[in-house]
Amino acid sequence: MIGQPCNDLRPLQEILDRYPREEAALIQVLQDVQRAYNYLPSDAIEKVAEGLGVPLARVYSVATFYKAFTLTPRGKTLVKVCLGTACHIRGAKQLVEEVERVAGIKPGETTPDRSLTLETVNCVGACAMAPVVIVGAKYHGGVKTADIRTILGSAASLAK
Amino acid sequence: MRSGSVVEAALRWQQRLSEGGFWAMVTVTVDGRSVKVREQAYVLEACRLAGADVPTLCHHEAVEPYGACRLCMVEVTRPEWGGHTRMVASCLYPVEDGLIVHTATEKVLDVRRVVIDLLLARCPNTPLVRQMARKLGVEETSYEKAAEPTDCILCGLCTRVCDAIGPAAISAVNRGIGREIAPPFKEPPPACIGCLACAEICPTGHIKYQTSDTSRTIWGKTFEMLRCSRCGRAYVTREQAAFFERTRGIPASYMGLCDSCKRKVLADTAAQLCVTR
Amino acid sequence: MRIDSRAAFDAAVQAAKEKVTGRKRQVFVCCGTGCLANGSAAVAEAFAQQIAEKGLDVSLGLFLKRTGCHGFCQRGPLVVVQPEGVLYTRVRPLDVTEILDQTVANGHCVERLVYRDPSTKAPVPKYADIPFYANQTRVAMRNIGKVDPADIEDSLANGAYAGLVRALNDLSPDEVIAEVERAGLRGRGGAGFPTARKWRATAMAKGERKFVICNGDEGDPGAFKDRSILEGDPHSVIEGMVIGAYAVGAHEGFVYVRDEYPLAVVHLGVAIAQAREWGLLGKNILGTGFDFDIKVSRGGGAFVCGESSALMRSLEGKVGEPRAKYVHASERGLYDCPTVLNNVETWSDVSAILARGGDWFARWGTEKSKGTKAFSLVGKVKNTGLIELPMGMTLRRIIFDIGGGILKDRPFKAVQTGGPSGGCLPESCLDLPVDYEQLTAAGSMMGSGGMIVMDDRTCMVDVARYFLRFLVEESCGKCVPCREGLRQMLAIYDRILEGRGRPDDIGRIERLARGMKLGSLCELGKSAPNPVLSTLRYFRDEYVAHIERGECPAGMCRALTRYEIITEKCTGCHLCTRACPTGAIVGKPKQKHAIDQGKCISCGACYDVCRDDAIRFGGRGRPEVAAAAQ
Amino acid sequence: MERIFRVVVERCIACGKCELACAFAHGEQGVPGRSRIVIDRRGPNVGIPIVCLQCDDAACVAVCPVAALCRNELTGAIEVLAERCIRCKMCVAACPFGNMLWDSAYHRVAKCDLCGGEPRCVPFCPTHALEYVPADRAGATPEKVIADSTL
Repeated sequence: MIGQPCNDLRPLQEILDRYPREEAALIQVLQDVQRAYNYLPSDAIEKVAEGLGVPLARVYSVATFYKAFTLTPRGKTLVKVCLGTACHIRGAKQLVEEVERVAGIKPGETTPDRSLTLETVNCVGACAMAPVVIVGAKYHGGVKTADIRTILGSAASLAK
Repeated sequence: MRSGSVVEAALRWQQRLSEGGFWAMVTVTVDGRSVKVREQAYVLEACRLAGADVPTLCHHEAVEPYGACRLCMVEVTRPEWGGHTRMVASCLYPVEDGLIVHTATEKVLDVRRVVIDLLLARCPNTPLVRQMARKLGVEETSYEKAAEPTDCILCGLCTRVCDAIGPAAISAVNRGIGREIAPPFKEPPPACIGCLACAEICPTGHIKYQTSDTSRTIWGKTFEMLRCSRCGRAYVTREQAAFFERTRGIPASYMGLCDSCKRKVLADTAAQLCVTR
Repeated sequence: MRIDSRAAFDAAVQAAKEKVTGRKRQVFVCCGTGCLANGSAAVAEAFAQQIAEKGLDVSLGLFLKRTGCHGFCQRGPLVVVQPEGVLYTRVRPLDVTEILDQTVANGHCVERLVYRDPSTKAPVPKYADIPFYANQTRVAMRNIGKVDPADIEDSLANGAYAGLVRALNDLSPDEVIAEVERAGLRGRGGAGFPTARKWRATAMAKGERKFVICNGDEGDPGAFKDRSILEGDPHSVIEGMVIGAYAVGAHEGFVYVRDEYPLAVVHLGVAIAQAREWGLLGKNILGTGFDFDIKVSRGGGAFVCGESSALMRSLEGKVGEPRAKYVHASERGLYDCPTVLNNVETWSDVSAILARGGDWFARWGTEKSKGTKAFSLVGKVKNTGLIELPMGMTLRRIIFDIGGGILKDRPFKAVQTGGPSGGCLPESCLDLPVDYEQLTAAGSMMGSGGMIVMDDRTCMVDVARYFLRFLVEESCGKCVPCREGLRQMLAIYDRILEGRGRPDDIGRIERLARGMKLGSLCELGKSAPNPVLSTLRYFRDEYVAHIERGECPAGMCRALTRYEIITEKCTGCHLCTRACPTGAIVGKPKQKHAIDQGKCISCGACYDVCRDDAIRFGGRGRPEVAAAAQ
Repeated sequence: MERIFRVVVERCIACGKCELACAFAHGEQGVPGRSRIVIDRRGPNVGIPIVCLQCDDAACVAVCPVAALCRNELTGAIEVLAERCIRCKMCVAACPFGNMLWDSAYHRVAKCDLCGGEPRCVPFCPTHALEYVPADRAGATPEKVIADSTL
């Protein structure tokens, strides 16, 4: 079964009440659901389809198309390594490999203890400070391979 | 009406309707032959009327043109463009009066060869793709064959026809090379009514199903059939009949018997009315 | 405070100006995403705290202002002190007291915090003298770094909405379009379609419900000018959209902002609310009876949604799949109604054009490309950041005068413009004036203004692959040439960069590129081959080196590159050992070092730190050759 | 001139020639399709021909989700636009008289479309049970029609 139910739809109802019942609100609603639950629970997706009067298959299609949405819970801390052009030619690839080595996960995966998720993103618009790594809401610029361990800090149960 | 080919019959019928003044007509020149075609038509219909052989994969009269397979590309131009031509998808490009269409220039054939070559790499074992490739002169794909070959060419006909009928039970999921056709969460789709339109419209027969007079299974969902109360034969599922009753206002009483039993009832009525016998 | 007439507007502007003149001394702290990342929030906090403690705001008339991104992010956090006009770089909270005592209190300059010219190392205290800013002409970014985005009065004091007042009161919709036409404004999103022609088509299109859209998707990696405008001066965009709506007769507008720009969404939301409150947006704008409102729509994270028809699908809550544009959006766009869609920078230019007149804007630029263009100058260049220049300035001047030349003075190799739809231009194109026609002729594209500078340590074949991998991830997957073509093109490149290239690969790439360029449904697919074709056109020798000799001239392709230490030149400074991530360098300080080929992953970190040129790299040759040699 | 397809049940001798004519008229390369006219046989030489009544408010046209059944204004018949039909078989289920058939040989729905204005079954009917007469004489009694028939 792809996706996970969350069995607590109260927050979802509050989100739905804020939007008109039309397909145009779909992506904004899913954004709020992603922020509230840190992923898109399967039962929430069904409720959104009902709430907005959009076929479930179309909501599922939107949920899997856009990169902002995930169907499985993400880690408490989200680490994003920017792979924009400026960051790429300043060695972002090595940073991704270092995080893989240190946290033991590949891009798109979450550590077993669900403390950290690694993702790559294709440019966050801070190119003047390439290469950029974002840990949670904190942006880090000009990151070197050696800094990764310090940046991740307590966020992850780091492989020693 | 001896229909040489099904397509021709349909088009001649639409053409006759348009000559009847229902639609305004425009003149389009296809490969030197000028044809009159209704104003709302797309260039593909003009090509067909002019007898030009334009290949298509994701086109079907039942649904809106989609423009995904790019096989129907043609070159269009206008006298006032001074020789400049534009490469467009004929299934989507609206006809204009005085439009000049070339359906088999070297540039057009080259694009079609690249497209069918790419599809051959994706679906190396699909008969329809191999046959179309051979027709365009591509025997073997010049690219890397897919690790797990599939018959699905992602033409979207199945999802579009399902949307057109109404249930909208399946859709294209993921983005880019991970794109595939699937029901929500890859589970049996709750909205599916089992009408098999998706399997019927699929050009490569990729969507599998089983059906009998008792039950029908598709997308991993099993349906109970609506059986004739006399002879037990069935054509549609219960969900399908209920759906059409709800959306198209066809009373369930019309669907109680199969067609041959209904003809018998009609014959009985006619027999009672018969004057001399 | 609601403005419902021209007189009320003038009064409001007057009041706003008085408030500003009252501030004899001002401290501007940059709070754009870049500087925030470097900790400018803490710096602003420290300033606020100390100003309050020392009561400086009363005694000195001092005012602290959080502004948008000055564009010089790499040197952030940036602080500007007015009226002296001094720019301080890399300011930390503990420097605040010194700045307050020295510069604010008695006008002395804090030497160590001042910008130093990268080549001459001479201090350049004045904001206006720094070459990075001196050569710029800012139109779309006129208020960025000067106004507080969260305070509408600050924008009003700097001339905001003057263009709107003129448009609504003095000009008819056609005259507004004529003004934009006189300015010669063309779309700043990348294609350069004449804005006036687009507006006129929408104005004439039938349909009473029309839309105006601002495209803030800016998916091009390496471009962040839209972010800076949306974060730093949202009112210029709002004003532009209201003017556009008036010109085409639309009453509903959307700003589509990227999912990766959360701060822009916040600042835009605040600005829209204030604009409504002040009667500059929403019902009965400025008392002229014209209604127009704007909704902010957050993108879902898809580069393809930068394409106009995909963006409209996304606004409709659908999957971002482009539609064939055989019928233009000006006739059937959002919800099949006539729609005008322009880029953030274009809207910001519109508000300046209406305020200062079309001729004022047309003074800059070349014969066909008028006005100024914002670029994000990034990559291997000393001064990275946001610059806005008149069209027609040469690439050489941009990179070397404004950009301060190549990092560590390495040799220049290429500059990439236009993002994944653009191309890489070599040294021979450096004297090209930058405008739509010249860049397209050279095989690249203006695009959204990303300008990524590359030095000799960048492998052009790897750059082409980088864009292919980006596009494979971002392609919507609808049409065959793009979805399947990109996958196969990437497979060929992966082979080449592992030394398994075949002689006919270049021919196959060119044929596939032509098929994609002609066959794809939307601009993403049609322009996807541009990076490939431009690197093939200008750097074909690198492809030949990879394919035939299994060698990467830039030494960046790990599978093909072998690093060795030249023992006679090695001074034993031990720098390389520390830089090596896998501990592959053997040797004690002051002794000759050597690389253990077993552990070496050819990442090149040692080569980058070695100051004595004691490390060299060479091709490993094609795998079968290398295997035979072992 | 509007013509009506008239069935005079009394004359039918259930010889089945009309069924054969219809099957081959709608077949290709000699492979017969399914006959759109079906004789309900009730004893030797007694049959009732059942064929589509081309209803004005047709259930088949109403149920078709893709408008593949359209009335041909010239012949008055409802025709199947095979290009458009998605074979969901709803029309087969919905036709109250069972005159919408499933032709498994050609894997398509089959219905009487009056052969585009020249019904093939009429010339083969030995007893003129099937006629395609001008609309104004459709009501005439059978004998009168035979007297001045121009067939």
